[in-house]
Amino acid sequence: MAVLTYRDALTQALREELSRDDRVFLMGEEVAQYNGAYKVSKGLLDEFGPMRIVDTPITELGFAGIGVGSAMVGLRPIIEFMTWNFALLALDQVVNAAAKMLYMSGGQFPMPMVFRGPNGSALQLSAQHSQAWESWLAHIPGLKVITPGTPADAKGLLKSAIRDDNPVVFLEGEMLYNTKGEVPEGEYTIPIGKAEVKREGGDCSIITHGKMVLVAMQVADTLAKEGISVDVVDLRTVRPIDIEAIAQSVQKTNRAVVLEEGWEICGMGAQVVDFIQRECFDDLDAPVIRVHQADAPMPYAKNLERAAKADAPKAIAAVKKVMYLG
Amino acid sequence: MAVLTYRDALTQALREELSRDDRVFLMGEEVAQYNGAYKVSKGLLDEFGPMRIVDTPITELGFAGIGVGSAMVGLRPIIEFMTWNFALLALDQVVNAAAKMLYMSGGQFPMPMVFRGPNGSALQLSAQHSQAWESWLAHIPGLKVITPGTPADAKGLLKSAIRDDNPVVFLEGEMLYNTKGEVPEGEYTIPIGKAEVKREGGDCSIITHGKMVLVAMQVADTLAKEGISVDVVDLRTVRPIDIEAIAQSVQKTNRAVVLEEGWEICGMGAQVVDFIQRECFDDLDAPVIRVHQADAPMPYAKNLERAAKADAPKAIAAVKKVMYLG
Amino acid sequence: MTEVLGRGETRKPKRGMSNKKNGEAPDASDELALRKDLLRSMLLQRRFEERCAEAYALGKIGGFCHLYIGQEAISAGTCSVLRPDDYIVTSYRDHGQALARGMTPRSVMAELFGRVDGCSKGKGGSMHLFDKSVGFLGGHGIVGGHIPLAAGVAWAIKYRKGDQVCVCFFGEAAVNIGAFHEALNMAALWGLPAVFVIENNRYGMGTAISRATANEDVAARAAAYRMGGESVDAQDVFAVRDAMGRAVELARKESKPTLIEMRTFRFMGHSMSDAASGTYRSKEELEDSMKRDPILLLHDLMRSEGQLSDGEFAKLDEEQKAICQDAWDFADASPEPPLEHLMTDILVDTTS
Amino acid sequence: MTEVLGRGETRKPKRGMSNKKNGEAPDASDELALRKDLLRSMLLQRRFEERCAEAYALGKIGGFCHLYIGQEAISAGTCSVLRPDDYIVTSYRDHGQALARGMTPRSVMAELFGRVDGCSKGKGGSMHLFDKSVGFLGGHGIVGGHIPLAAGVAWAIKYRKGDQVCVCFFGEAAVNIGAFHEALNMAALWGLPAVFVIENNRYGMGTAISRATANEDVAARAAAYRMGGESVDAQDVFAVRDAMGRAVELARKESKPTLIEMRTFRFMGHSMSDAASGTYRSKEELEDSMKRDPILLLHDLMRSEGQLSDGEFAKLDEEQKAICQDAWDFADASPEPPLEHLMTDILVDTTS
Ligand SMILES: Cc1ncc(C[n+]2csc(CCOP(=O)(O)OP(=O)(O)O)c2C)c(N)n1
Ligand SMILES: Cc1ncc(C[n+]2csc(CCOP(=O)(O)OP(=O)(O)O)c2C)c(N)n1
Ligand SMILES: [Mg+2]
Ligand SMILES: [Mg+2]
Repeated sequence: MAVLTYRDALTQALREELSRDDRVFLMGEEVAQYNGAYKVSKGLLDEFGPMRIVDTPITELGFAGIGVGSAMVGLRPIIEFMTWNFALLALDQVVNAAAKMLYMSGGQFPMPMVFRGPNGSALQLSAQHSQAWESWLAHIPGLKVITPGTPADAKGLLKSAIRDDNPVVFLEGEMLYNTKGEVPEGEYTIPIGKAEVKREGGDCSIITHGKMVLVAMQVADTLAKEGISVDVVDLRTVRPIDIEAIAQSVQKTNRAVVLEEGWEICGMGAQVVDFIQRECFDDLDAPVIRVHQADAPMPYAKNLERAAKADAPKAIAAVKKVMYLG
Repeated sequence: MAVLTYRDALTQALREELSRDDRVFLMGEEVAQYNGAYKVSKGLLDEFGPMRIVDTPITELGFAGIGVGSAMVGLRPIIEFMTWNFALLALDQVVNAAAKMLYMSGGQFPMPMVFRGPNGSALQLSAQHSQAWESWLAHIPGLKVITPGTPADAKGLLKSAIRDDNPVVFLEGEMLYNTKGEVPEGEYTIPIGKAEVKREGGDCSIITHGKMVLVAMQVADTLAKEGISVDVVDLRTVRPIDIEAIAQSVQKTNRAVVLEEGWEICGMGAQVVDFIQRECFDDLDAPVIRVHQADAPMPYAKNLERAAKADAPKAIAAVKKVMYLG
Repeated sequence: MTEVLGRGETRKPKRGMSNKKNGEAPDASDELALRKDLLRSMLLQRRFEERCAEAYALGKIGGFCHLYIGQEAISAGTCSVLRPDDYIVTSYRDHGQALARGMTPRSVMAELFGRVDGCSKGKGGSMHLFDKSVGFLGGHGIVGGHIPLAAGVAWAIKYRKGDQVCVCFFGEAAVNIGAFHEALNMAALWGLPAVFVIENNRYGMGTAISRATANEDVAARAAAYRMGGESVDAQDVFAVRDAMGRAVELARKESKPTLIEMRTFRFMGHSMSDAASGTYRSKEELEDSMKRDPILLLHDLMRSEGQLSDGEFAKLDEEQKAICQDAWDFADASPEPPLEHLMTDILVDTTS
Repeated sequence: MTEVLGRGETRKPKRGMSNKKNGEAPDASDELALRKDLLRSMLLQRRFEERCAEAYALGKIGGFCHLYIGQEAISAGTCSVLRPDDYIVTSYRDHGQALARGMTPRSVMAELFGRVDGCSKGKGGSMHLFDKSVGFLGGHGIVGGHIPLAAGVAWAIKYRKGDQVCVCFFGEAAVNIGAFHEALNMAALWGLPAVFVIENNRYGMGTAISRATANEDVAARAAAYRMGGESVDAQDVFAVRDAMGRAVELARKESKPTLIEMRTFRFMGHSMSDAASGTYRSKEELEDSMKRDPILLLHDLMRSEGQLSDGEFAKLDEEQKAICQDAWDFADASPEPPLEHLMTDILVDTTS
């Protein structure tokens, strides 16, 4: 297996799918001449030309809608949001148009499209540029929502997303783009909706997704040294959620910590807790504990930002607490 | 006490607060000359004139932002969305501007404003006009989110919302406007963030809010006839949530059903379940069961719409299930 | 860029020139057939929606229902210059356009009744009519939200190097919303084969255009995007045909978009719960506007030129009424959707 | 409505007419003082941001940091015609305007360093500078998102029957987004005392205006809202003063908004991670634009008219550098915010 960055894995997926199907095109701000604000589309303009790799004005609502319209007549747009913070302006098109078109039309108009871009916080970008939207998007029937945490998942799931005939929300991590990992050689895809146990363990489950997968792995490493073995379940897709995988892990460990990047109230973690108490009520030896961002807008100051974010120390404390070691 | 409709209770609250403080104004589509799409602002233009009761073009994003700007310099806008479905277009102003201004400015700019309008589904308005957004809005730090279910709560809480120096989201129910209830005479307010036990019971708790409060009361009536006594906890405010009131009820009944209007995944109910399992882990005799809208866009056809909505029969079945009577 | 006509003037149309063969003069029989067909189309829309009002009163139609009565010349004139493979994207006020485009009255009425034989299986209702077979891409409920969709359809046409055209209808109040602005800029910037049709019936719900729009000359907005703009007396079906004919050709041949203001009237209330007059517009204003009923105008013209006897008109009218009765009966007989349909059409399980 | 100048022409400004007393001719000493003050303001901004670049390289400033270097005549000229009780709302490219408006270099630098003595207590950072005491209302990060805010501030002025003015700055790429369109329509419709200033530095990040905007004559968009529009050579601080002086008066006296295109250049990259030239713009283009450095132009003018010796200029420059060094030292010495601050300023606990 080759070792690639998360960014290069995404670029490979885009290149392969653009080559495979000429109905696929990439549209967004700075995706073409600038090679992408985060260089995910590097080289694609030269390779595929200006009708396939399309720079737009700063009009998230407008070009998201253009993607929807083009999908109604059979194209397969990939709409890039420079970051999901700006996608707030486009949610009407994602939620009221893309997610409902098939239903409102009685099955006549599927939406074979992808909305993608970096989600969540990076470093010191402060309140308006540091938001994680997976819980909002997972709330919406008619969408699929993917949150890959590793280069291999990023590539395999993006390819599946592009081939899927439904509107797929694909949430990347700005802080993940430079992370490296092994990626299978050649053609492969990863099924949407299937979680992966990234680490086997018996003492406690950590259910997580996206950017927090790396954190969970650090936690598992650290705790292993203390003789605590953690089962790390990476949901990978948050809509639909792989309830079975969650249940299997918790039935094994009888303890769970749910780790996510975003805010607490009505976050993904709350939904995972709901599934756990429903499916594993009699298996639980302790209440499920959640780890998430502080319930505040993201501050700019380095020290405050660090304090606000979900991280390994907080997750380690949570694991010890559910194990009554705290 | 006088018996008023939910609509008239809201109109009273608006009139009283407009009279009390001339920094308060109401702005939105059709609020003035048309007396409001749902007549909540009936008569207010004549009474307060066109600078206090302001009709806007169809530009949700724009006039929400105008409200934010005017609040920055000390006015107290009440921004009416004709329905919250359209507010999707304005969420950037609600979330990125109103909710974060105080924090981003280091405490310099409070946002004394209210965003209000009907939320959720009515009758056969189909997919784009039948959405309940409380779980999305409750996710956001920097906001308060209120969901009154009765005329008395609607009046007392709207008055509190208008007087609050923070941005308050106030979610009404189109189907509630014509419902009647006793409303205290004269001046009163209801504290934001306090739940109310609308019915005392010992066998099972129903935790709910907004439009579903009436449904929960029907459920309690019906089950009472079968000798089942239900404790109905009306959250009234979903951000902040009155965790104590939830815990007290569940510690008493040891069983809970969470009833909400909206979709399941990452819905308010999931958050309530999280609080319950955290606060009442050892009190629960059965997993908490949730009742909510079907995980689908809202269909137009009468029979499908009925099947999609959370209602009394579904809630009754849930109560019996948590009581192992089902 | 084509000229922008000021508020007063409107271009005099060549009366009913069928532009099927450019330049070449049409013969008289074509001409008569065209006029009859335009009259038929407008009558069908009118009679159909009269029945809708009736069905709504009986509770057979629910939810929001926005009638097109008074505006039929826009849909009839527009559809008369479109090709079968062209596309239409429109708002919630979509019954008339759906019928003019050739959707069957049966499938539309069944949709309004919320029945399984409706064009959208009863799941969409009045605001969400769709028919892939005639390129009718909805029926959308968020003001302005469908304008970017139309630009996207036009983008797809250009992407495929096709020569179809996408026509987008919306009300005059929609010109103030961001989606309109963003979509028109991109359509002009990229040269997309679209025609953006403002149906200016002078009111957005209860708000007169002058209370919502700083510059009432909405066609002049085209200049902000270096796009052609034009204003048309849309009670005259031939004026509509003429302007749309040119705009559609410009889109088809040169892939250039146009913004057209159709000056029209809504003879009914905004929706079924809104009175036609008395609150925000006077009875006089409404009655004045009704003197310019597009059906009346065409009927008078044909009568004055001896092209249509009263008997012929009555016959044509009866035919449309019969079609609407048939649609009603069909819809009434159609079953409610089976409950399983609640959970279908949310996602497809196919991949490419 | 004031005329819209075409792409080529720009109005010849009366060289540095101080318009504090309308009509009445200013005396020479006023005139010289004004010129010196404009030069000082621009120099302060320039030197300050040069230190920002240095601090960013050292990791003392983090996140996104957008420099204003090259555009200083816009902030200096604008602020020279504003009253202390007027308001400014701007984008993330806000350092220069904050200083020109009179925010202390110390509070700004401390904010950039993320320290507790920053104007926003270190919680906002570069993109979110706020100072209530001088009517500086941010510092906003969503393109176009602050334009409705400015209209709202102007609405509040009108609501209170005040005679202040709200000036809103944004880049040329922001004219394509919906919020711009919605806000300008309402500002014109309601006659709000605002001036909307397009800082046209020709690029939105890496996208040249011609690739994003169908009609590059962005001032002409004013016509879509029946609003006055004008284009200004914004490297000439007097041209800025002149145009802003008239627009501010129109807003103050007649409560009418204006849209002004300030033609300028960004001498640096879009943000610290973006190269000034080489990718989307050529070295030549950048160097050409630098010949029109607003500081250079004013300096040359004053020298040529014998108003400023090289010694005087050097002294003025040294003073600004000293102020910036002081700001740096202050920021460096200021402590990080205490951790409790993470959970403060989320909500206030007051009511009216
Ligand atoms: C974004 C949005 N805001 C508000 C509404 C409610 N609404 C539906 S139609 C309408 C008036 C639209 O008027 P116009 O665009 O002139 O079209 P017309 O109804 O006259 O055909 C309004 C305010 C909506 N559907 N979408
Ligand atoms: C809605 C939104 N989309 C995208 C971005 C990312 N972004 C920040 S600045 C910028 C370019 C803006 O260019 P312009 O308006 O010309 O202002 P300038 O930076 O040149 O001063 C972009 C795309 C954003 N902040 N907000
Ligand atoms: Mg209208
Ligand atoms: Mg720019």
